[in-house]
Amino acid sequence: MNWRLLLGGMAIWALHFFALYGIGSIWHSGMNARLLTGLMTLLCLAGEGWLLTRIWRQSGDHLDAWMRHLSLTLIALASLAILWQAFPALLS
Amino acid sequence: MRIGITLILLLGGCKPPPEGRAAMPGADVQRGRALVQRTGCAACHVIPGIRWPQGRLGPDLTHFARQGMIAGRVPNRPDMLAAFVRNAPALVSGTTMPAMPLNEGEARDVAAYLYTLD
Amino acid sequence: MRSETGFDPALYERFPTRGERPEGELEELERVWRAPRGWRLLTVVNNNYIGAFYVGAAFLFFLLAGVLALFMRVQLAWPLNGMLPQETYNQFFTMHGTVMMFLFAVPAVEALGVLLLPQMLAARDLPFPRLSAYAFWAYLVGGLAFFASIFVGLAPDGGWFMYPPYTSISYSPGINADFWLLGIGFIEISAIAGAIEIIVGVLRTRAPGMSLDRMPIFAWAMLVFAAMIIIGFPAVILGTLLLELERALNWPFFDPTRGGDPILWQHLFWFFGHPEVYIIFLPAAGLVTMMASTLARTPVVGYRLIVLALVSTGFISFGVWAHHMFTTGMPTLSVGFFSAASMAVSVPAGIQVFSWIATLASGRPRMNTPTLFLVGGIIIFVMGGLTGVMVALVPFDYQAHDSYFIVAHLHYVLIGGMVFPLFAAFYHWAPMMSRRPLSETMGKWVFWLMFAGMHLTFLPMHLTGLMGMPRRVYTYLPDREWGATNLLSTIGAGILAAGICLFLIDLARNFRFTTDDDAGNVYGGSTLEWLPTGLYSSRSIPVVRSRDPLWDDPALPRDVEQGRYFLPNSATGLRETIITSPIRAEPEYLQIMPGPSSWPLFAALFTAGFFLLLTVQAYWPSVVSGIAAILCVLRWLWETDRPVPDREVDIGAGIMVPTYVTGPRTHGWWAMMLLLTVIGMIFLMACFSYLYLYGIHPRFWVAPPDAAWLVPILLGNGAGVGLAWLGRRLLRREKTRLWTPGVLLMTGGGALVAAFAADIWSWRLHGLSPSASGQGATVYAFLSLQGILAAIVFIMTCYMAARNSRGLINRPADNSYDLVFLFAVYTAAQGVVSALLTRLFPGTAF
Amino acid sequence: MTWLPIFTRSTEQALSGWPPPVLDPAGPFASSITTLSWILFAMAGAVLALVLAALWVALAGSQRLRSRLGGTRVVWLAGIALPVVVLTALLIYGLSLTRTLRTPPQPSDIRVRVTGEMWWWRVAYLDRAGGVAMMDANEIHIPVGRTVTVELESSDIIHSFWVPRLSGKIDMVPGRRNVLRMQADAPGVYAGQCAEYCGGAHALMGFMVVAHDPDDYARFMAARARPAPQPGGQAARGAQLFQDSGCGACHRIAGTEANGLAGPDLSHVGSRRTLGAGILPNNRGTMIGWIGDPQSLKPGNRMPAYSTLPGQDLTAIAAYLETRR
Repeated sequence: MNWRLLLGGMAIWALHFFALYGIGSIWHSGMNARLLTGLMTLLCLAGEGWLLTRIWRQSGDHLDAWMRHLSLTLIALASLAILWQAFPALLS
Repeated sequence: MRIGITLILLLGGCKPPPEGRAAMPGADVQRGRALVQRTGCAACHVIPGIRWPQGRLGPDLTHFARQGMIAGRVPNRPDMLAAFVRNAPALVSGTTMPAMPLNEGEARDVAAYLYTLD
Repeated sequence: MRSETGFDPALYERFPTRGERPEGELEELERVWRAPRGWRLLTVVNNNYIGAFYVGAAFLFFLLAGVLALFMRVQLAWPLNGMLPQETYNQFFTMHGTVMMFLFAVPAVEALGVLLLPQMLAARDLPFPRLSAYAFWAYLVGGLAFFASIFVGLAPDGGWFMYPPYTSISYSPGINADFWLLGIGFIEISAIAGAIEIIVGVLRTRAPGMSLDRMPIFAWAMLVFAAMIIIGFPAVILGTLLLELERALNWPFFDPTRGGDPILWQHLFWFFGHPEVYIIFLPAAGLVTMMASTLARTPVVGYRLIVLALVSTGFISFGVWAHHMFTTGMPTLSVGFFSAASMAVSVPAGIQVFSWIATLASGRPRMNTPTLFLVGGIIIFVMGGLTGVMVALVPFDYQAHDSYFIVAHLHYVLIGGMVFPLFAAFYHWAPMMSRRPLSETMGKWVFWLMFAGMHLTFLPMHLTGLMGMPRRVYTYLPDREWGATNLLSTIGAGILAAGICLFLIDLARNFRFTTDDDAGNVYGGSTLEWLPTGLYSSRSIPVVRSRDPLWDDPALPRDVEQGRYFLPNSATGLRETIITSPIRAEPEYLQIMPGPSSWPLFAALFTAGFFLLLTVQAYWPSVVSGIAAILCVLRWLWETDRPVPDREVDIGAGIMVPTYVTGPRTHGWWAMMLLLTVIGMIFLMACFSYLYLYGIHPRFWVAPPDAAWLVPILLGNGAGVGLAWLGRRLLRREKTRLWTPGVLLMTGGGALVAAFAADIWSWRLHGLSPSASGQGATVYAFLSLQGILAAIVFIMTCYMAARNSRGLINRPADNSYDLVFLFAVYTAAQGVVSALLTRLFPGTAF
Repeated sequence: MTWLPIFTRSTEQALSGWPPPVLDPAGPFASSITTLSWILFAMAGAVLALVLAALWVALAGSQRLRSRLGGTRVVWLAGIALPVVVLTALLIYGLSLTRTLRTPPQPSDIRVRVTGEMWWWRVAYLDRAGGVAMMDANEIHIPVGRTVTVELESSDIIHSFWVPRLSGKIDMVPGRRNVLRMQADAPGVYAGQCAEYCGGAHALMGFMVVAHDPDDYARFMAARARPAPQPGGQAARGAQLFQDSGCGACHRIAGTEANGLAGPDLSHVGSRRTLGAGILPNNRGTMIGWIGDPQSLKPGNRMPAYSTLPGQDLTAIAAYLETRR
């Protein structure tokens, strides 16, 4: 386990958030914004999924197991936040 | 009980009976106060008991009843005061105090109220 | 067991060692770490002293800002009260917010970090003791001078958020606003210095074996806290810089008539300002977690979930800044994003609250003073959090925003999330540095007065807000029915103040500062700060084998005190600590630490002088003071990074580690990378401002200078990096002339300055004036940043050349040289990126 | 004592202060927020009760209850699952309500442009084409039952437009034009206030919205459209004094030479309910006091004092302004 895997889930959330902020600032609303938001959300959720499979396969001693669990919960929380983040565009 | 009576007497002693010059038969202090509010006197005068506004264009009326003169020129008497609040410029030319939209009875009420400011 | 650095974990089995320790070891440790006495105490750098000073100073500012609040409450007690005139009230509420946030809350938790972290991690000191001293003195002197402005009517009156255009020169012509901008800008520098220190301290100076999953929660919290400062504070540093430039030089960053935008300030301010709330809350939450475990005598329930909460808060809190701006008319979609992120950030808070409750439930909590403050704080914080969820919903915020409802909300969050935990911590950790613990009886009185006063003050404010009373009003008219609730709030404030006064009495009666014969482990804590300690921290540095080492190994304090663990002596006869690896905390090398010095103190005084003289527009004295500050810093650095005679030393049980290490493994390298992250964030925020202003007002923009100008800029920056790199290579060659690397580095620094000159020259020739438009202002802001960096690089390269000529450079590699090299590489990169950005985007297309 | 007995709330309400304006909406935009508010208060009450109960059990409960509470399962259920469910529901509700409130202006809306000034409100009634039909200050007249689009601008620094009983607030930002929609369902006077700190006299920057029955509104607007009568007698002298004293440099009065734009438009000042941006009742005394020494009534405002004018002159000017209805 390393730092990149540990913080990866949240880093993808940050990427998603700032991408959506950019999309919202440029297009304000309308079809473009919604399409791009949807696309970005799918991509980022896929990214979380990919990270999940990588971490799932890790093994090691007590510390590795601990970090693995931590990373997985971080991914879960980040995915939830990503989903919520997409609501404003997708529900309109 | 006795102490209470003494206290009441003492308190009564603090407030002397109205002097002759401030006696205004028939005038209604409560109505005067309402008129003071309605016409906005407090926009220019600090008047005790009126929190807002508290203008400072005209003199502070906190101890108005104790004042010897009105606007420094006219003796502070009921008839004079009633006339002054109705039409100050007619009594004191060049005063900043404007004529107020009050009738004679109302002016007496206002004057009576002003004499409660001791 | 795996290894991170190649260190064999089996070596830990050698501890605790057996056999007698040699005579005189402890005496030597005491001699090496002895604090200076008398007036020389001002030169002290040890964390026990600096941490205590720091906590004391922060608490002083808490009291000062609290007194301002009392004045405000009396003024608002009834309608049209005339105690504070309008201008005075406006200055009071500005100072109350500013002092509480910048001079109390952040420094207080940072101070606790300085005081507690080395003990919890069983390090001898924080990795950069002189930097802590500098940060503390800068903060104290700057803070006091800033606060004094209120006595002469020069205090800022623009609110702690300082929104332009009200704070621009047209509407705030006095120097009041400059006091804020320069004073706070300066104190932020101190906060960042502390944050760098804390990150390196937590990641690199933990006791051997204290892997990430065994770290005290407070260390995790401080790690996230410091990282958030590194990311968040640069935004407000840039913001204050831009606003000061607008005020002093008429560069229109925030002036909509010339292509600026007042909302840009709000973005920059709240990008710092909201994470700031979590910056304040997280360390306090870390303390709550540790105290809950200690007071209930049970391990933390949900340790991993709490770490999850801390880390995720660190991220998500950067996605909520604009929920302070719901009413500014942002696009509906953007408003929704920030609302969603505000929801997401409350999940980690819920995790922490229920972990605390579960921890208390799984043990047997005693109802002593710290427990009362802990539980009271949780209740208050939950109430603030719930109103926080309310205002995170945009429609509700349309009503609640900028009303007294928000005043109630934020005080619930900050008092429950930070002030009550802090008081709990005062009672809990006082025995660690006082001969006597604080009084339990008085403590309970303090708690109940503060708890009742707090609710009486702020609970009615929710209603006052719903009644329509806006914030930041110096008075209100009688007809609005706001009188009754306001009177209650004022009475409550008096009760709260009475509680704090009682605490001061308790402090005066029972607190007796000491570093070695303290009252000890009164509450039965499980972590390493409760080991017997002196100024050198613990006698030996234990191997950590669990999360609660003092509970799991009752023999530990005795073994540690008898020197049966790592570093029972001073291996080199100097101050030193073990640098360990970031994840598994395996010993890597021995760091030699600097001792007391007056130069950090002088550097801080002159830095403060520079900013304060600038504020009162004494420009030449200010420049002199600034140069003096730079010279003091160089003088303090001059004594550091010296060659060490023993290449390797025994740090206990025959385990040998090097004493001088270079490259990415060193603590210095880490600190430099963090500093560059800060500067990089400032630059990133400048890029955001540039793009943002283009997005708002493209019609003000003109075409950039000819792209051919990029050639000298790229060449100059490239040459600078190349020469510095060459010098670094030549260090490795034994045969090189002694002075060559220094001269090469200095020439490289010169090349960077030349590249900067070409950049600024091109814009001047092009005729774009910085006061012409938002474009001109931001382009020249980029140039200003680049100019500052290039000047710093040049000074550093001259300093290295001077060191080189005195033979103070280590071969084949030297840490100071590496750090200057890193800085130069960053400067060149930023120069290239800013030159490309301003020329290629939007280019000629608009 | 109530100095501005002009808000349409009954005496009992005024005495108790309940319900507070935010929870006492007078139009659809505000009442949708009120509904949300009650839901949020209920949610907060329930969660707080849950936390308090859990704390009680943790500190003083029986061993059996405490052991059930003291594990990570509680954190997962109460600290994660519960908030996620509640917050998801609230988020969806909040977002859809935001969209309703932020619906762009409709062509059928009545349009008013309000400009924030230090420390008063410039009001311009707009016609269909967006041209200025009538100027006024510190008071907005609207018909009941019609949605009003308020265009918010600022001429100096940031202010915020807030009428708690009619809608939420939106800021007035220099260089931008924000839009807020509001509607009153009952005739009455609704107090408004600047909500964004704007220095100096921010505390005394009020205004009011007056909602009329449709017929009343039509009559009101028609009356305003008629040219004001020629002042006679004392008022005529006041008109002359108004001009001679330079009042027209800052104030505009429609149909006269006074065309200043620095201060509030006085074309209809005689019919306004308040003076000094919602802080004083409008009568002869306050008008004279305001002209004579505005700084003692609203410190820091931009109106210079005319304390050197004698009483007759102040009276005459006040009498003239009273005719401008």
